Amino acid sequence: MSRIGVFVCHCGENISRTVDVEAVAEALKDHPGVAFATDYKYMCSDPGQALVREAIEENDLTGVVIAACSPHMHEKTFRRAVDQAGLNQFMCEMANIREHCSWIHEDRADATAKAIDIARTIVEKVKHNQPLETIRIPVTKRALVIGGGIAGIQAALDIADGGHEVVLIEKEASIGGHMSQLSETFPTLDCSQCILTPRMVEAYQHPNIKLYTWSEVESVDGYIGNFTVKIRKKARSVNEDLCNGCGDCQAACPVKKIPSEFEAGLGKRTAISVPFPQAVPNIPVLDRQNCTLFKGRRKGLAKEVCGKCKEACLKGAIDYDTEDTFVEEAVGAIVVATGYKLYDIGREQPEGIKGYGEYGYGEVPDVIDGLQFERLASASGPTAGAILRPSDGTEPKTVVFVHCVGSRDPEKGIKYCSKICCMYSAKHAMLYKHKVHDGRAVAFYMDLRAAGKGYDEFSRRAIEEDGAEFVRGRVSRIFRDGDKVKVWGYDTLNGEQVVIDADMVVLATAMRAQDGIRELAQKLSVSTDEHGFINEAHPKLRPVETNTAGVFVAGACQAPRDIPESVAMASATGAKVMSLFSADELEREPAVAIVNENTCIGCMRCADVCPYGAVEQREICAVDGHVCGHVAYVNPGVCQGCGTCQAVCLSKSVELQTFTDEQIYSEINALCAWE
Amino acid sequence: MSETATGAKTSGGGGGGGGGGEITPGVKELREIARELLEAGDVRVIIGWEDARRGARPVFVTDPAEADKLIFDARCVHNLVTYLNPRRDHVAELGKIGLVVKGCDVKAVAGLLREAQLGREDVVLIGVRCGGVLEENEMPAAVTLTPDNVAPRCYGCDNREPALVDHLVGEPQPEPPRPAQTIDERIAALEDKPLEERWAFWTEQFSKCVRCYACRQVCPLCVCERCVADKTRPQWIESSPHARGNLSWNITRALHLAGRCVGCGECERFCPVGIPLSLVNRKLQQIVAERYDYTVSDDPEQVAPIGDYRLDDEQEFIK
Amino acid sequence: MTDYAYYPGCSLHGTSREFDESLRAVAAELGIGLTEIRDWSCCGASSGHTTDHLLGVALPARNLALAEAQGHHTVLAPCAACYNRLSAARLAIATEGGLAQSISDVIGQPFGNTVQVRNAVELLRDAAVTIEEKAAATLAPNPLEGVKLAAYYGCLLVRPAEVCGYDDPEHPTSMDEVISACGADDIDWNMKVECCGAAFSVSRTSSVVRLGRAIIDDARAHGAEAIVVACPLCHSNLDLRQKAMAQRGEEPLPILFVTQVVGLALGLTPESLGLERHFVDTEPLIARLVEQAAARDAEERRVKQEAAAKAAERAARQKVGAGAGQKEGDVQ
Amino acid sequence: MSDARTDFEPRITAFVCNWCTYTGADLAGTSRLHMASNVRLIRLPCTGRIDPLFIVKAFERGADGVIVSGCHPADCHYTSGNYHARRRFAVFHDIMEFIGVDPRRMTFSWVSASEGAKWRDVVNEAVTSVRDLGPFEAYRALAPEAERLA
Repeated sequence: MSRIGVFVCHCGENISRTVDVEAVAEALKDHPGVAFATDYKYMCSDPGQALVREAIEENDLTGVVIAACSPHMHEKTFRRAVDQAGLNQFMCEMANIREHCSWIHEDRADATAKAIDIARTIVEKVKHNQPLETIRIPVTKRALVIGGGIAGIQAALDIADGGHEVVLIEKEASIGGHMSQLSETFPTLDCSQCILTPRMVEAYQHPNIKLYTWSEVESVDGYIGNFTVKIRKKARSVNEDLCNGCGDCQAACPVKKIPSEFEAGLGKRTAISVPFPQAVPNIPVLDRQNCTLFKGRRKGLAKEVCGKCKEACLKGAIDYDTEDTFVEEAVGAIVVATGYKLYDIGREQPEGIKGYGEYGYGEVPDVIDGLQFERLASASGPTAGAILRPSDGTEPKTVVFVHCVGSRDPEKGIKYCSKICCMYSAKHAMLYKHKVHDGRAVAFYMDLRAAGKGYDEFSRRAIEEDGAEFVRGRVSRIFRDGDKVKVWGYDTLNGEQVVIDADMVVLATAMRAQDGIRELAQKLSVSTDEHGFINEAHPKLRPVETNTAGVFVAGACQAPRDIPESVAMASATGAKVMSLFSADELEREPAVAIVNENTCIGCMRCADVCPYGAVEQREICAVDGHVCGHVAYVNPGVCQGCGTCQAVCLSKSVELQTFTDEQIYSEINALCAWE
Repeated sequence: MSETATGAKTSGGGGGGGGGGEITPGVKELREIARELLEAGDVRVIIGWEDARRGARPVFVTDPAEADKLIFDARCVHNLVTYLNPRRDHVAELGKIGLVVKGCDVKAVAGLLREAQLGREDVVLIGVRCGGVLEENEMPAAVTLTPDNVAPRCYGCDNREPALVDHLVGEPQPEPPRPAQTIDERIAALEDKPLEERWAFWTEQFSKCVRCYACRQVCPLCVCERCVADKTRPQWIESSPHARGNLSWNITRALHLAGRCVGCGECERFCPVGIPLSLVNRKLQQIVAERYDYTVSDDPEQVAPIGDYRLDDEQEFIK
Repeated sequence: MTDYAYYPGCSLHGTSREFDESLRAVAAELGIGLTEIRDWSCCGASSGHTTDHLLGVALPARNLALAEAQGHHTVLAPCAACYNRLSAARLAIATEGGLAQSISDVIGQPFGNTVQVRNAVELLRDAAVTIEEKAAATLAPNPLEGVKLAAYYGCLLVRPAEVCGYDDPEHPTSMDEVISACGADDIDWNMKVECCGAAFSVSRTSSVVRLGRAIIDDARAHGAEAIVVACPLCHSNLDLRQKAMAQRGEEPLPILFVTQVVGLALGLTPESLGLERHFVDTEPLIARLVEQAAARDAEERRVKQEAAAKAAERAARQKVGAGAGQKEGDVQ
Repeated sequence: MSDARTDFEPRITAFVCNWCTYTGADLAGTSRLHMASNVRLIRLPCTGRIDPLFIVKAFERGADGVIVSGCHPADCHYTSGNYHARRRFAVFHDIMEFIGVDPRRMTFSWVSASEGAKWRDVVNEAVTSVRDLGPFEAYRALAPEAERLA
């Protein structure tokens, strides 16, 4: 026989104004199973909570009902109080007689009657509450960071410095990402390589960081605290343990004319190569698509047609027959930092994007994009930092910079703002003027968006000190005119057309989500927005979390981001991961479904409807040990407690704790006590 | 029909001897296959129909010599798939089963496969091409189907060439005749009546229920070990046979079959008090067909409508 | 056979009769039915809409209403200006509240704004496949094979996007598709959508000449042998004023209507396409093209014959070989 | 609301999801939106948890009407519970109507956490329409003899 205590709150006058709280307490006193009932001015106050604790001890109550405000308001408060009194916290429930009664009714009689019903209903529920323990899930204190750009590196370093192992995977041959391609960075103009390279090395040498380059995520299983990640190590053809990065193979390789991805096509590379001199790790990858030997193999030639790199390698590190291999890593948290790609306006455009044929990109050699200019301006670039135009290698005397190519243009491109272009175009203009003093830099912009510490000062400097001409307006057409590049634009401030005979044009093309991001998101069961950027859990309050617990997001894979933002996000994910790892076990409300194996027939209908894939099929064995059937099993770590499985279970063999059939049945029954 | 009818007559004569008429090639084929399966030991028992004095009835054939007992004609109304129901583990104990099935019955097998209650390898299915069955199986010999004696559910049968079976015997059969009143027509007639009359009709029907649960026991798809109706704590469905509990039971039975019922009509045929359950079952089929464009088939891969959803499902009834 | 309500507009009945003639001829070839709207009236371009918005919408609306009343679903308006006005009117009526009512009051007849409006380029682009097939099927060698043509869209055909919308307003390709369907080579050039200034053809001739020259020079610079247009104004302007536009000593560049180009590909006679009506003589160009085509054709035939001869020889040799094989077989 | 009272006040049981409708009802409270007092809520984690048997039982126990309410499509806290509920209740709604239960006794609605006002309207509409229908005597009449005498 349960002994339940009912505590009716006045909430000052919020409840007692319309509900006769004494009457409620009185009525409940006589309710079967109620051992104690009283009313009090403020139940949530310390004396109020004390009242509950004392009552529990004095009347050794088996359950507690607080008739007060919404459980969303104070359930935790009172459960804590009950817990302190030595009663299991889940034996306490709240009857909402404020939001759902006193505040929405005027007639005192009606309100009081309703309040009594509500209290009774909850009393009936509590009669069937079970003492429960909060669920504890073990946490694997290792993190996976996907993407070795600045965001990924930062996140990995923060977590590793916090004393936890990190698995950092990068799909390219070297970490560094786009930042390693940049010349100098706004607003301070410090050399990108100079600030990044040390970080790359640090990450590489960090005892807590396990680095996989030339690798990709194959599959992800499990849940927060307990992920299993399958990683595909793409065939490198170079033994990473033997290679000492001497570069002899590169020198020996006869295929030297391959456009270098790192140089954005402005430089050349060999078939076996490290993407750039400062690559980390400094271990080459053999590009089988372009390698003579593999071309020969594809043709099915009997003997190998090349092998120079293998001959050249004194360490014998080169192996033409390596294949993709797979490794599994157990981690407790995942940080996604896959970054962005540049909107390639010249080539085929995906659904919904028209492209800019009229800008001549791809046809006019001296029309280049932002990354290409970065390479031109970079001391380690193909021109050793000299600004020379691709077509004839001469120094351009007039350079036009076009903002918002693709961005903020729903008609043809993408509707969002790529955020970094205003700043890097200003930087480009500045860098150009620093290198070509007698040159003319003209930038066409829509709006100058320089919101950021020192950003506006920076763009002003480009204009005022370095004399870059900023024209507010769009460019309608760019085309070749002899050895010039004609740019037709419109100056909306002066209201006149502008025609510029430029030597080179730099298009500030939009930032786009990386290829394959949707597939990755699927593997991680996180969602992406219409543009393929990963959705954060809450745009304001949970910016680096995703809607899948244990998966976090940093940098430009979430939205266009500049370096400081990416780094900040990365450190934020670091902090999130650390706090997740701060406990050995995760605590969760025990609102999870439990299967009755005696009556379950294993139809797995529950598995069909589970939004979290928490239901597994489990074999059951007879006494003699042979498998005699299968039943459903709900993984408490994954179950979030929606109870959909229970509603579809024909034989009623699933019970959702804290909302069991018995509890609900009793609530429904209680309602027939209406007078 | 006449062919099967005559075929049945002879087998009615017993062992295919007397009776005068000849056995249909279909039945001959059926017996051949059954015999081979038993002889080869591919199956331990063949479950089919045999001829009995008062009509066709289920038979378990374990001896190849007795394969000639097997018949098929319009009197073979029973859905033998009920013997595959996991609740009947005593049948499973006989060993691997060879089952004779009509097109409608096969759908129930698909249902069991769909719900992981049966392995395809656990059973050999011998399909019989069927031209419809009688509403009432208790006839000394099969007679030609007429609008008055045909089982209404056979009208518009959509599985006359079952795909799921291992063997398919008999020649293609003519369409079953249109019954005097189709089930859909009866439903339409009922729906033309005002709510009060419908309520009166059904509560009257359900109040007859004696809670023998024959409908449940015979249903090939009522697979639960412990039926919700037998569950206490809480007892959602009052067990004593009074109008209120009966209503809960019948609503629950219906909902549990939504999107699953294959319309074999056995529940109604077995109901000792004659509750027109096929009206409810058919109505359910209409609902899922209209709302979710779903018609139960004999494809085990088919995704059942309940337990599935589309983002743009109709919700005209929701505020 | 698809049927269209045909709205020629003033130009196609007057200064640009060859556009009308060539369009009808080509349509007939392609199995497209054109029924001229009975009692059609001026679309109002450009004076109408520059004077008064309601008038600017009412004038085209009247013609659309007629088409609607005469049971048509789609109106074909070849003149870029007409096309633009008719489309603009549809958009305005569809989007501006209350306009629909006041319009049917003004034009004094009900109007459901149900008829679509299309231009000649749109029409031909969608028929590109048919054009290609038919061009291939014609007996005479296709004179357009490989000739460099510059597709010139001008302003009203593709802009503004919300009015036209069937092609990219800044970098259209529809006419290029038609040209390449004709077997010709649609060159990539820069003045596709630049204004030719036709509106000022009379009032400010000097600027018109300047604008026109830019277009013609660029086309020539990219190797065009003719410019293809789909707008009577563009045509008359570039055609009529070319003497003034062309630099000294330059051969003038023929200006062809897209329908005439298609007509040539389909093997229609220059006369039937009104090609003799232009100020810049098209005769030399066509003569040259036909000549080249004939030469190409002859060459091809020669090559074929040689190939055939070779094949025959080979076959003969094989026969002998096979015969030999036979004998051996017999011996055994 | 005993039978003695001539003017009939319906009893309505509401099954609501914890995240949207229950919170929306809280909002109605905090915004002091007055509404009919005939509705009693039963809080559930999700509409996906709601079994038609709950409704049947509510009628058995003397409810004159029921309300089922949860998150709008795409807003489900558990991503898809409400979609499953939608199908379940579509079938339930249709079959109940088929056996002669007036659909106006069963209100289904989507009420988000921010729709306090909508919740008030749902409640008031449900109460008015059930009031017009009168008490669900037809169902109570099914009760066994003994119970009815008691």
